[in-house]
Amino acid sequence: MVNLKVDLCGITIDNPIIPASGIFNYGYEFADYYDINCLGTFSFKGTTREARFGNPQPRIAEYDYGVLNATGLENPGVDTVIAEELPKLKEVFHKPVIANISGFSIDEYVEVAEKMAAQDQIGWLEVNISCPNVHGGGMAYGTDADAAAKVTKAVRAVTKKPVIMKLSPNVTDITEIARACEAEGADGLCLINTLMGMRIDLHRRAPLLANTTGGMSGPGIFPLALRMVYQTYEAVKIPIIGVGGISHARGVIEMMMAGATAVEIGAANLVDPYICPTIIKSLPAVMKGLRIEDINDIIGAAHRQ
Amino acid sequence: MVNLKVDLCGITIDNPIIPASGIFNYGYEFADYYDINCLGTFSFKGTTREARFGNPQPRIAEYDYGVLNATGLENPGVDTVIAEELPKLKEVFHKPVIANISGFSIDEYVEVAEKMAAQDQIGWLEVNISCPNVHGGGMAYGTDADAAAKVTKAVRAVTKKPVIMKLSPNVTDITEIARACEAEGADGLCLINTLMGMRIDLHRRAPLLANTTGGMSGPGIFPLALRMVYQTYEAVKIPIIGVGGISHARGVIEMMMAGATAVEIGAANLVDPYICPTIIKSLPAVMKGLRIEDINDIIGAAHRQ
Amino acid sequence: MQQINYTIDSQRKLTDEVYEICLAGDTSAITTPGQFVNLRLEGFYLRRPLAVCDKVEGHLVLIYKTIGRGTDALARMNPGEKLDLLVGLGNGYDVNACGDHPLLIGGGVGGPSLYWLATELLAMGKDVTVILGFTTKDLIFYEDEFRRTGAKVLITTDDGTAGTKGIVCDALPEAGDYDYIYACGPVPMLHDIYDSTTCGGEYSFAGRMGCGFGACRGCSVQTKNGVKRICKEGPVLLREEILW
Amino acid sequence: MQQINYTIDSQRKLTDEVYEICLAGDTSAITTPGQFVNLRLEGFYLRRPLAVCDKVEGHLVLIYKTIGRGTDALARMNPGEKLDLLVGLGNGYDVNACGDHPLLIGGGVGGPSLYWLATELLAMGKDVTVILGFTTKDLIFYEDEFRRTGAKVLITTDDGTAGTKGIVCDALPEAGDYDYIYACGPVPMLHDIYDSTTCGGEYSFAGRMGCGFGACRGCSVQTKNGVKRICKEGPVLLREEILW
Ligand SMILES: Cc1cc2nc3c(=O)[nH]c(=O)nc-3n(C[C@H](O)[C@H](O)[C@H](O)COP(=O)(O)OP(=O)(O)OC[C@H]3O[C@@H](n4cnc5c(N)ncnc54)[C@H](O)[C@@H]3O)c2cc1C
Ligand SMILES: Cc1cc2nc3c(=O)[nH]c(=O)nc-3n(C[C@H](O)[C@H](O)[C@H](O)COP(=O)(O)OP(=O)(O)OC[C@H]3O[C@@H](n4cnc5c(N)ncnc54)[C@H](O)[C@@H]3O)c2cc1C
Ligand SMILES: Cc1cc2nc3c(=O)[nH]c(=O)nc-3n(C[C@H](O)[C@H](O)[C@H](O)COP(=O)(O)O)c2cc1C
Ligand SMILES: Cc1cc2nc3c(=O)[nH]c(=O)nc-3n(C[C@H](O)[C@H](O)[C@H](O)COP(=O)(O)O)c2cc1C
Ligand code: FES
Ligand code: FES
Repeated sequence: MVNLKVDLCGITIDNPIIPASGIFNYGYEFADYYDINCLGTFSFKGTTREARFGNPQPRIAEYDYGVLNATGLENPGVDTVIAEELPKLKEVFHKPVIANISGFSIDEYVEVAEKMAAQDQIGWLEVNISCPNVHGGGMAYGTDADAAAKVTKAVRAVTKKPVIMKLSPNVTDITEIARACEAEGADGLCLINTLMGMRIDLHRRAPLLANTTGGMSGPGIFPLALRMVYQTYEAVKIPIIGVGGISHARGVIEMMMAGATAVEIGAANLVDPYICPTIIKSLPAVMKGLRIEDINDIIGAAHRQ
Repeated sequence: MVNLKVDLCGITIDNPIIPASGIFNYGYEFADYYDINCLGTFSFKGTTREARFGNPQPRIAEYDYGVLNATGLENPGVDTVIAEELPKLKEVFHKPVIANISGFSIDEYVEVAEKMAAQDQIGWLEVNISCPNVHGGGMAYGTDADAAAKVTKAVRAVTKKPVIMKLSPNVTDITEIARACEAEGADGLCLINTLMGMRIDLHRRAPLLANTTGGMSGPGIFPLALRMVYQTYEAVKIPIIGVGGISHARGVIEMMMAGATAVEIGAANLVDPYICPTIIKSLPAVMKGLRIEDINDIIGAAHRQ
Repeated sequence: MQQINYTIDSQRKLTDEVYEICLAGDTSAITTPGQFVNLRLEGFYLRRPLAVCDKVEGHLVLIYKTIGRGTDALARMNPGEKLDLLVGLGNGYDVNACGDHPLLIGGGVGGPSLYWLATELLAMGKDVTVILGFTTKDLIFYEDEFRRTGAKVLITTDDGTAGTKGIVCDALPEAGDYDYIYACGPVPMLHDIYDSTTCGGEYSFAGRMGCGFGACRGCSVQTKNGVKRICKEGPVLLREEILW
Repeated sequence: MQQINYTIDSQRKLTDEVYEICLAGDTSAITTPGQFVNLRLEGFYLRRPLAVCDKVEGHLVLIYKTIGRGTDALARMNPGEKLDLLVGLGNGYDVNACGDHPLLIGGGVGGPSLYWLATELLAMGKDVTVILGFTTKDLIFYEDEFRRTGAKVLITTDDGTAGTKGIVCDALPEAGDYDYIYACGPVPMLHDIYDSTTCGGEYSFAGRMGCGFGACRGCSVQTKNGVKRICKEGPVLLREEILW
């Protein structure tokens, strides 16, 4: 038997497969398809202080190799998530879950973090400083090392639970942001969020998305995400969750060889709701084919030559 | 009959289809497949002062939706290009051509630009400040607005021919670099160069490319290139050549609606050597289907709503 | 909600751009008229949503218009080929909400989503009237199929080449008495029906989907009862909750 | 250089991982043994290069090993299906360079690139010896085909289960007189031949390709005569120009 267990910032998870924030809602929809307790854990939809509708419609577009979304952090607000969503989640998921949080000010990040961290069900805080689809918040914190450091420091101060900073790929040097987060006490990093892209409707001669631009995800961004994880692994000591375009077991292994301790899977869940259990089931055979006994052995393996 | 002619920095080209630098060598290989005079023009392989072998092998990798290259600016050096390649090119191509030039110092850019600009065959200088595969030059100039401005200014000073700055997508804000180039007298911009990515060989547990990272191109990067062209169109007044992931007439039109005056086509030529003439032939019908009479009418059309 | 592989039984061209596709496979997860399926096409990243037109045990009928590259590719598929569908998506129409005189109104490819509904309502003994709107005579489809159910069928065409000249609402006077409306079609048509009528009803909306099963919040809209996902709490909204 | 659509005539499994594929189509652009083709596979971005094993007017034979997802996909293709090939790529072997006693050495799937060469040299009246190296008996292929040309064929296996035990160079003593070498196989094998022999020769190299027709400089290598593109000035290099 191969070993799939990994340690994610002090909490052992059964396998490194984690549905990414924003494509898994609060888990129940997938619980209709399969027992979601097979997952390492999952990251729920980004939560802000107040309820948000997000961006106007249309907010989904497509390219040949993935999706563009401009959802804009639709969520019912932290209090409702705690009062309504978490209790429902408890019925179908019995492991610690990742709370993905976002904000438009440092105060907001802090307040949401504090409230979320107080919930037993929450294992980790994943602090999204990289949403390309909201203005005046989100990515603004993720494209500037000082701002990223400030958010990290402020969130760090209000919780002992692991703080994972989710970084944006829309930057000149992701390692600079990564180092700034590590220096302020981040326990882990998650990268990448979506890449800013767009599509145009040829008939209407206008952007397809009401928000003009949207975040690209899916297999088209995989080599970019892989490169950023690889570079960041050399720049920091804290664990990295690798995310971006993964859709099969080989992609998981490639991302872990680049330096990821675990991986998140986003867009692929939209087109194949069973993608995560499928990957979990196929990992042992793929690992055996590559002579991998313990998945921990390959974390960062591509750096060792 | 639809009109395909566009004005690229003062020179009218028969159509906006331009094979990109680095995948068209000096044109003769394609002249074996078809009469390359059907092209608007083309951009030849990046030229430096001295001959360069480029990076060690392997320097090509693949992802599902494109190629990664770490060629590293292999070229015979500017003097040999002028003495040997341009005379051969003259026999098969009778239009002004784009000289793509690169350097590891401002002096080098200037020297190569001056020599190239003195050649009658050269219509435009395309100054590559965005090669992600060389160290200490290339992209270092393209990820910093001051450095980009300095290169532009220096090259501008030595020629009256149109100077087109080729920008890197590996930046937080491409419009900042674009504005810096425009301010120093660039006549046009070309974007994007390749996105830095990587792949890992799962069996060897090591990067596939000897250079570790390589530049991603091909259809996977199209929505990103489109977004950058769209944003840059709003930031500058000079014409833009749009490049990145185009492989059909619809992509040409989408890129032009985003703001491109002409487009370059890179990776697609590697897999289908006839891609450019195929697109040129299919453009009129696709345009008619979209009620476009004159291709100039759609340049930047997506901004007009 | 379930993922099922179907086999194409047949494809039939109904008009220049509209096709009927019949599929064989497990239909047990499809419970309510007005639900939709989300189908995967080779070479396209996102699935394509289509309303269920009809279902009988083990057989499914969909009707689609070729408006883009995905539906074009679907039209080129042949009997015997497989299709991967997510089925049982969306809330569907509530057949118990109407009185004895339901009025069903469909515009273009919105019509088919009412077909199974019509047969269900008729089976319940209701007196069903259907208005189907088209741009012109040549683009009419499924008129006979609807007539054969036993419903009263009214046709409108924009140019008057068949039925009542005008839009669907222009046929309202001929519809006789009705106590409830089930409508599916383009948003301007739905809005028009809303404005031209006063009785209660259910309106089915389309919209761009990410997942189609409630996970991505790509399709959300504002309603008087808060945010609803078109794919999950919709596509059918109650008249009283719609915010235009 | 030309782009041609071929039809698959047949596929045949030669060993566990090696397949022979026969194609029908215009072969006029394929001029020289040792040239290669670059084939496009649905679902893969770059083309895959394969050496020409044999060509007769209108028919082409390729031999490939399934080492990855592309070659796996090729192995699943069926007779009648189409393949888009760029043909006539690379310089090929110079049949006029050798004396009367050419020695051909192939390792693994390097062997096939020598097959057409052997038939050409034999047709020119030369006395052809071929050494084919394999890891073990079960992985031997094309031994009979080579024998049927009339060439003298020597086999080596790493484990001695067939022919001479060892690597290809271990069969050199049995090869008799030879005045020129044509070799194709993995780089360590080529290097070994280079070190173990002194006569002139041509060595065919493989390498990762972008385009396969000289446009991208993805495949360039340094030689004593300057930079050469494996796909254009290669894949065959002269012994005297090789830089290891
Ligand atoms: C719940 C629901 C039910 C539907 N039922 C039917 C039906 O029964 N018959 C029918 O002909 N059409 C129906 N549609 C519309 C149908 O989904 C689109 O016409 C189809 O997806 C277009 O795909 P394409 O690849 O041809 O077009 P493209 O324009 O190439 O599609 C690109 C993307 O846009 C989406 N898209 C394009 N047009 C629409 C649209 N009008 N609505 C939603 N998404 C769109 C596609 O799904 C895809 O993600 C329905 C839509 C929804 C949301
Ligand atoms: C001039 C030339 C002639 C060749 N002739 C033959 C032949 O006759 N028979 C045969 O079995 N093989 C031959 N090869 C090797 C063959 O091209 C590769 O085995 C094949 O491309 C692997 O594709 P894949 O998708 O299965 O593997 P993957 O590993 O999935 O391929 C990924 C990428 O790497 C490239 N690649 C992988 N391995 C190699 C390799 N060893 N050499 C070059 N590129 C590689 C692929 O082309 C592709 O671009 C030749 C290579 C070259 C350059
Ligand atoms: C529809 C959608 C919504 C998303 N919402 C969030 C979010 O709320 N918070 C967040 O941190 N990331 C969000 N993301 C980004 C994903 O978590 C992930 O980082 C990204 O999609 C790249 O992974 P992928 O290529 O596997 O999809 C969202 C992505 C998509 C497609
Ligand atoms: C093999 C290869 C070599 C390249 N060499 C150069 C170069 O020398 N100079 C340059 O400015 N861009 C170079 N590029 C970048 C392309 O010109 C183009 O900007 C990029 O590939 C994106 O376009 P595409 O997606 O159509 O390929 C190269 C790209 C490839 C794939
Ligand atoms: S389409 Fe994903 S929630 Fe509706
Ligand atoms: S593979 Fe492109 S030049 Fe050789």
